[in-house]
Amino acid sequence: MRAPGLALSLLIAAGCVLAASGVPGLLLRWRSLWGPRIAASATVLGSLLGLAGCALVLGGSGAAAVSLPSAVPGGRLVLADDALSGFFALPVFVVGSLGSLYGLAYWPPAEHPRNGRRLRFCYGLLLGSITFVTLARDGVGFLVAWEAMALSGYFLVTTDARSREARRAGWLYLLFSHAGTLCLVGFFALLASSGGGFALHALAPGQIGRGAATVAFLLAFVGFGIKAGAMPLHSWLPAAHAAAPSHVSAVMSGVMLKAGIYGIVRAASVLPAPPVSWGAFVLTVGGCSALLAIAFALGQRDLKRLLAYSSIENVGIILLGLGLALVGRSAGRPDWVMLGLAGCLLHVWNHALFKSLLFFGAGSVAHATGTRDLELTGGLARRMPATAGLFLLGSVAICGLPPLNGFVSELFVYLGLVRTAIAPGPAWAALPAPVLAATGALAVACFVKVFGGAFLGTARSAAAGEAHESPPLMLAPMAVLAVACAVLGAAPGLAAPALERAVAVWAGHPLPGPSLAGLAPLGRISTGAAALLAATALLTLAVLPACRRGRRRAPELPTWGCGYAGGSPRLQYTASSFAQLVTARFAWALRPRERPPRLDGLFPAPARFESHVGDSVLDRVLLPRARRLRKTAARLRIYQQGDLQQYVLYIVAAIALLLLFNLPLNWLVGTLCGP
Amino acid sequence: MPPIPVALPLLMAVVVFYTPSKRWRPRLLAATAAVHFGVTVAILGGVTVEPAGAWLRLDAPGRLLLGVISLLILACAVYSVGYLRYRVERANRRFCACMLAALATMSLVAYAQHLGLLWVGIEATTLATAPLIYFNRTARSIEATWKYLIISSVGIALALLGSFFVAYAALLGGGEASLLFSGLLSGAGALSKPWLRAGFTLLLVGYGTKLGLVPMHTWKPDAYGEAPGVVGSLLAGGLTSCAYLALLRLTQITAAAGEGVYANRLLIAIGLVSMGVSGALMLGQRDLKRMLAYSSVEHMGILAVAGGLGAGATFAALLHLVNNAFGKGVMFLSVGNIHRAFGGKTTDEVHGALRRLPLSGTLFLLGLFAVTGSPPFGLFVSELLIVKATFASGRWAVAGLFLAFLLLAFAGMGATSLSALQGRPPLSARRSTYRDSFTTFAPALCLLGLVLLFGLHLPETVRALITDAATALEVGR
Amino acid sequence: MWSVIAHAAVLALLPPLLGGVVTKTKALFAGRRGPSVWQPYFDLVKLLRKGVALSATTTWVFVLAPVLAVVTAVMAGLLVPLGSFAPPVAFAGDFVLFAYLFALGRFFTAAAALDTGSPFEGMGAAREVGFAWLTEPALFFAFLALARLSGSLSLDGMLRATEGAWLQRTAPLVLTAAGVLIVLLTECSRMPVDDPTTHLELTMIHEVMVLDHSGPLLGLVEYGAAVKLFVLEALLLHVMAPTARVTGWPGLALFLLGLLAVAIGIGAVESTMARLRLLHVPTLLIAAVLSCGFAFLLLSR
Amino acid sequence: MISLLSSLVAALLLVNLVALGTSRISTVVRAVASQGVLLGLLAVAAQGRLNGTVVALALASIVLKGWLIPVILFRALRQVAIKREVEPALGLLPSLLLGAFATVLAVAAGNRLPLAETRLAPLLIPASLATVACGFILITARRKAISQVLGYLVLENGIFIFGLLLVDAMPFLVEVGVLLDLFVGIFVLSIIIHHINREFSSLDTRRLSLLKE
Repeated sequence: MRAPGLALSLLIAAGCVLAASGVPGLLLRWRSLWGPRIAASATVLGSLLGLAGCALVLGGSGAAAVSLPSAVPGGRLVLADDALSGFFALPVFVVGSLGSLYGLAYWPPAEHPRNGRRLRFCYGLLLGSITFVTLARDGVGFLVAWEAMALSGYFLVTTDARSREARRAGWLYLLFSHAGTLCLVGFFALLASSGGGFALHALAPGQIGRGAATVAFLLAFVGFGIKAGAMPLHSWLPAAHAAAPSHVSAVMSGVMLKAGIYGIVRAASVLPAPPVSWGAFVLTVGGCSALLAIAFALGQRDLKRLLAYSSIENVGIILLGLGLALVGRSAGRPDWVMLGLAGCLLHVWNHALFKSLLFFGAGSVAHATGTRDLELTGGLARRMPATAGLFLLGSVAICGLPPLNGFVSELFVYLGLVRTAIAPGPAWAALPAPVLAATGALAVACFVKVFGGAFLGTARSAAAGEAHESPPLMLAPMAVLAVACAVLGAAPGLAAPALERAVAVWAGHPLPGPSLAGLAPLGRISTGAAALLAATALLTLAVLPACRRGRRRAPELPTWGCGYAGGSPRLQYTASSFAQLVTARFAWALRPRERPPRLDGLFPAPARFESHVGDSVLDRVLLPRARRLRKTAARLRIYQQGDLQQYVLYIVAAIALLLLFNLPLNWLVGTLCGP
Repeated sequence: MPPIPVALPLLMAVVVFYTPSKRWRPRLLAATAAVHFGVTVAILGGVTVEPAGAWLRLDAPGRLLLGVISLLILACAVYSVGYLRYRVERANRRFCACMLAALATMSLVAYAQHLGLLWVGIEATTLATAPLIYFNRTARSIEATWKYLIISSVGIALALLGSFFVAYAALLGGGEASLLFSGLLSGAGALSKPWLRAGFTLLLVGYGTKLGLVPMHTWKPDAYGEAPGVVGSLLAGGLTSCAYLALLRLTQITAAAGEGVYANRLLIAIGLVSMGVSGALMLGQRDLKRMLAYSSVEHMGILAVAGGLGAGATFAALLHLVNNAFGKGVMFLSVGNIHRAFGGKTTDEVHGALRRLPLSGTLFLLGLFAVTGSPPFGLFVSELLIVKATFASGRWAVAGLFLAFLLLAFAGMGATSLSALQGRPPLSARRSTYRDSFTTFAPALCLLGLVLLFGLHLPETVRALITDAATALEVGR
Repeated sequence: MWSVIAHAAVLALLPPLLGGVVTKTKALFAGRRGPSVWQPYFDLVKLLRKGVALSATTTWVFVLAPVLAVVTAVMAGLLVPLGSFAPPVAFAGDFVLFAYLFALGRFFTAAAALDTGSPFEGMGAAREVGFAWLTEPALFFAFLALARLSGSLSLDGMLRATEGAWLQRTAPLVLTAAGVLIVLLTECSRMPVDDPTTHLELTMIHEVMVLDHSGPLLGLVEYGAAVKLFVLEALLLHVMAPTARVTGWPGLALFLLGLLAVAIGIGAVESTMARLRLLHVPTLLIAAVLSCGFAFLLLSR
Repeated sequence: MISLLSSLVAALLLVNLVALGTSRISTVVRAVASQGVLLGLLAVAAQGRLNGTVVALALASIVLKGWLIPVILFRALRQVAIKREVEPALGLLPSLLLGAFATVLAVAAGNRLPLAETRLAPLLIPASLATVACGFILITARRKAISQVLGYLVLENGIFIFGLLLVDAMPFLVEVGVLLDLFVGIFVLSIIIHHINREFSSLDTRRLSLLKE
């Protein structure tokens, strides 16, 4: 059978083409239009190859593997494909190619002379390295691809190297990313020290001790969770996404974060016999991420920071699915595993689709108005209707509302959680369900705020007033993504076979018990979506004539201001005040910095009220710790003030310490370092 | 009759010293280094047979060390040609002669099979490199040289005392008190334990001074900071490797005498302390060269830990030795160029190096990722193997601290380097005359290429070289 | 077959009546005669005949919102059983669809409010979405409790399981019913959360969101609200008073009577209670969440 | 024989204390020089017989330490034109006491250590340790750069004493190498001292603290 080899070679070729897509542009002059064109066409070509490969893999052609000698003695660089890899590789190709097309119009060489070529080179490198992350099956190769991804991401975040904000965001990203890589080094080293080589294959139950397995799992969860942006580890994410160009943010949020998810999923499948505590841990982290992140999102003014926080929320939902699957695996319940992991995986796809759609939309807004501040936009729906419509669809999808794709994956997770509730025995595993519900409601609030603040009402600034619709080259990718969201939402049955294969790979064997279609009402979802659309269409057609007539009769009718005639755009309910009712409830977590106005006397002078929601973990926990560490480190310097006699005394002291006290020291170090 | 790799550079050092032409001396230096490298390749390739003297013999570890030094110094020599062209105002007679002398003495260390001879060689490297640090003839460089000489001499003196202790331990053991490694190894069982322990401790402190282990590291930032970049790479890549090999040999003997646990604990403890302190001192460090010096201290700590992990980690340790030598070479050579271009080496003067020097700046950036152990560079592989060995030997706390200190070092180096690389270069820097030329750029590029290659795929010859050395050093452990 | 038709007919025709009954009850409590219980039907007919006045700032979102309000409410209505009759549509997880359909309607209603660019409507929208994030978890805790009770994954099964469970599982069901009642009052913007009859825009929630809707659009909004009330009442009735014991058409009749009773009860609540301060509403909702959650914990022992 | 040995050792230790106790640098140089000569004699006495190596070693030591190095140091002294160590880091008397204490400690320790034979070791090992300690005290207690060179010399002498125990083990070549290294080291150091004096117009190491964290 040739098919498996074919799929793998297609995927490898795709990775190489993507990684090299930016290289020709480096050789051309920055002004030439051919650099971007070549890069984009190469990206599209590579993506088509990759899509073909994914189609084969997800279509069920058996897995294949190739290997080269690696730098580690006895180790080999192994590349292999299975349904799980294919599943996570697919978004790379979809979002990547669309993003490069979008970038043609969004980042033209004429406007960005200095960094365009570097941007395109790193963009291609990012896509290629993520492809290889999904294919690598040994520690060294995986980490190489991983770091290539991380570093190209760093250079993409600092594309605008002149802005201090971008540099700061980039450094934060780099530091977090390196911490994650070190955790992964520990993870793979631990696996290798107990499992033999660095090969990344499922370990036998007896192969690794319980304690070692737990440490390995935690290392992997932290290392990958930093990249995925799970809640306490997320601090790098908002700044980075805000600083990067929008199509890059789309890829980072839609695809790069998913590499972290892939890592956690893969690690969970490699480690044998997970205790139930792992699942509980993942469920807890997922629930906290989802709920708190969406609350943070509500507090944001910057459109892209808001979308970044909503990415953290979606990662939380994905983790809920994974945690459920882990619980199911340790409880021996195939239906939980199926529903949980299917929800997790499908939400990975869905989030890739609608989040990149939303980031493209945010890019268009920034492109048209020159600002990302929701307090300065408004009324864009009439100036850029196509963008508004697509953005609205994305918002509905990301809120998990029917009939779009977000609903399907969340439904899977809900079903799994409720199944734990109806199973005999303690039902603690079902507790995330209400949390997920609250998250969904908050997501509605959040995206009503976003859509309303950006596109509805009247323009709050002159720039928003003169906004222009984006060129077709920016609209077309958004349209494609929107269609994909609709299709996945209306016909989830299409994804079912791929999901089942991926789940089988994760579990190590095809799951017993009913199939996904047997567990979740896929058909009913389709019919429901059809009914919803049909009814809406009919009713709309029914009222449309009356509305037409009304418009014709009074084209310039103002909004009814409840008797107050002198309406001004500044009178509108702003995005922040829209969210205030909720953010006030979450003040304990958001810690908004507020400067209340001073109002005194009968006729107080004009006053201003300021409120800003930063990242609590970064501002309240990490930065103070970092400052204290620096202060403590600086205290060491006083011991090195250039006095030679003192230096010689250090040597004497060292001898004295090591020689005279060598027995107690020996004992001390012995207790510290082991035999 | 001393072997060619020792004799040739020594001879040429004298020749160069008496060469009148200022333009020819660097060329002679480069030529000699090239010939030395050729000879080394021939020896490693087994083309020429070595005289198997008792005291001067090239065993497997020596072969590895000789190869590393020869290649590194070749790069430094080629670089010096371009570098000295920019420093015409300086007399380069001593510089060139001492470079060759250093090459000779380091080769001697690679050949030495006798504890005393080893000591002589290492002390000689100290003396040969001191004038190099003094190249700039400024007050600061004098001070650096002075501290380097005094501290290293004191440390080295202690190493001599330690060697005597070991010899006395052998004497006490009843065997004839030979200081040949082979003899010590074979008669290790009979060595008197207390004297051996004391001797090992003194040798650890003594050679640790050359390595720059905390708290004997104090000379390092001063010397590396004031010496020209090329000298820094010579010290951080070559000298430390010699001292580390000496330390490994003694650890092997101590372990063979049944004191392995003691030696390992000492090495791990002092290694971790070095990593932690150097990482802390790198935080907020504003001087690029001093930062590199502390990074060197950190890597010496890594090597010490690896040496203390016992058998199994020796391969990783030697691989790390090789990678560190070349990686530090890249860093110091490129920072030398940056120093030339900006007329300064602190983050107050250096901004936007990537824009002022696209080539050297990029090299420095990649070198930064290389020495901080990021994939796909060689140091990543060796550190991965070291962590694996740490876990395998059940030292979980050590592994945790190890990784934490690596992160600390990255935080320090990254903040400093990036603030120097990014941003807008100051006006003075844009006016300065320095431009990247082939001779000042190519050597660093080649070294970086090697580090990258060793990370992706270790060539069979190199692997054999390291494996043989490792097996030879693990006899009796 | 007949059951489906009956279900559809009841769902389509009955809802306005409940609103009328509530108004009538309040009038009687106030000692007035009040409008006839059929008044809502007359209003709907009148509104549908009127023309539409559209503000110049509004877009198509403004038109879409009332439509979706009706569609989502009706579709949700197709998922709840009426009396002994099984709902036309029932499948595993339909309760999620039930909740999310209302969320969809809420999304567009709030968006339409922002679409007008009026300060008051934005305020109302903010309150609507700002309270919903507490009603949703309450509702889902209720669903969890019912699912735990019934072992079923569809609304139909869940709501029928209360049958007979009242005897041994009284406490959880009382708690659940209380929670669902609060959810109903909030979702349908009734006292003590919201006063549908007030004329002070600053204090309204739902009514202020639709200030700008007129004619058929307003009619759709009103009808959608009525259907929503009907559906949630049906849910509540199932939880607190299982009527499925009486099977067949009598059961349906009995159930409808029960609905009227609930409507009267709501009227009574509205006329006896004062509206809470907006700041205290979340406390009430948290109480709902806690009671449903506690019910679930009691059951999951 | 033993009496000769012990008297030599006693002289050595006395010289240590002299070096510690005086502030006049030229005196210290003379002390170190005499120590070199004593070492040469000690080498012969320790062996108790006259074979080629021992004589050569003794001669080398006497010539180098007793003559060449002092000459170099005196030249350096003349160049930098300083006479005495004013205000040392640790006063003369304290450092003297410290040296004496170190000597006593070394002797005490010497009796505890396991020793190969009872003829030389009980004398030489304490002497060597004491001298090393005095060297360290000299380096760390004095402020003038040249005093540190002298301290380093004393340190070396101490180690040399220990080396006398292992003349058979230590091949002559190595011994000569050690001495050569020492000589070159002192040579380079004296040059640096000259430069320090030129740059800093003083030999006070307190001035040498431009380089610090």
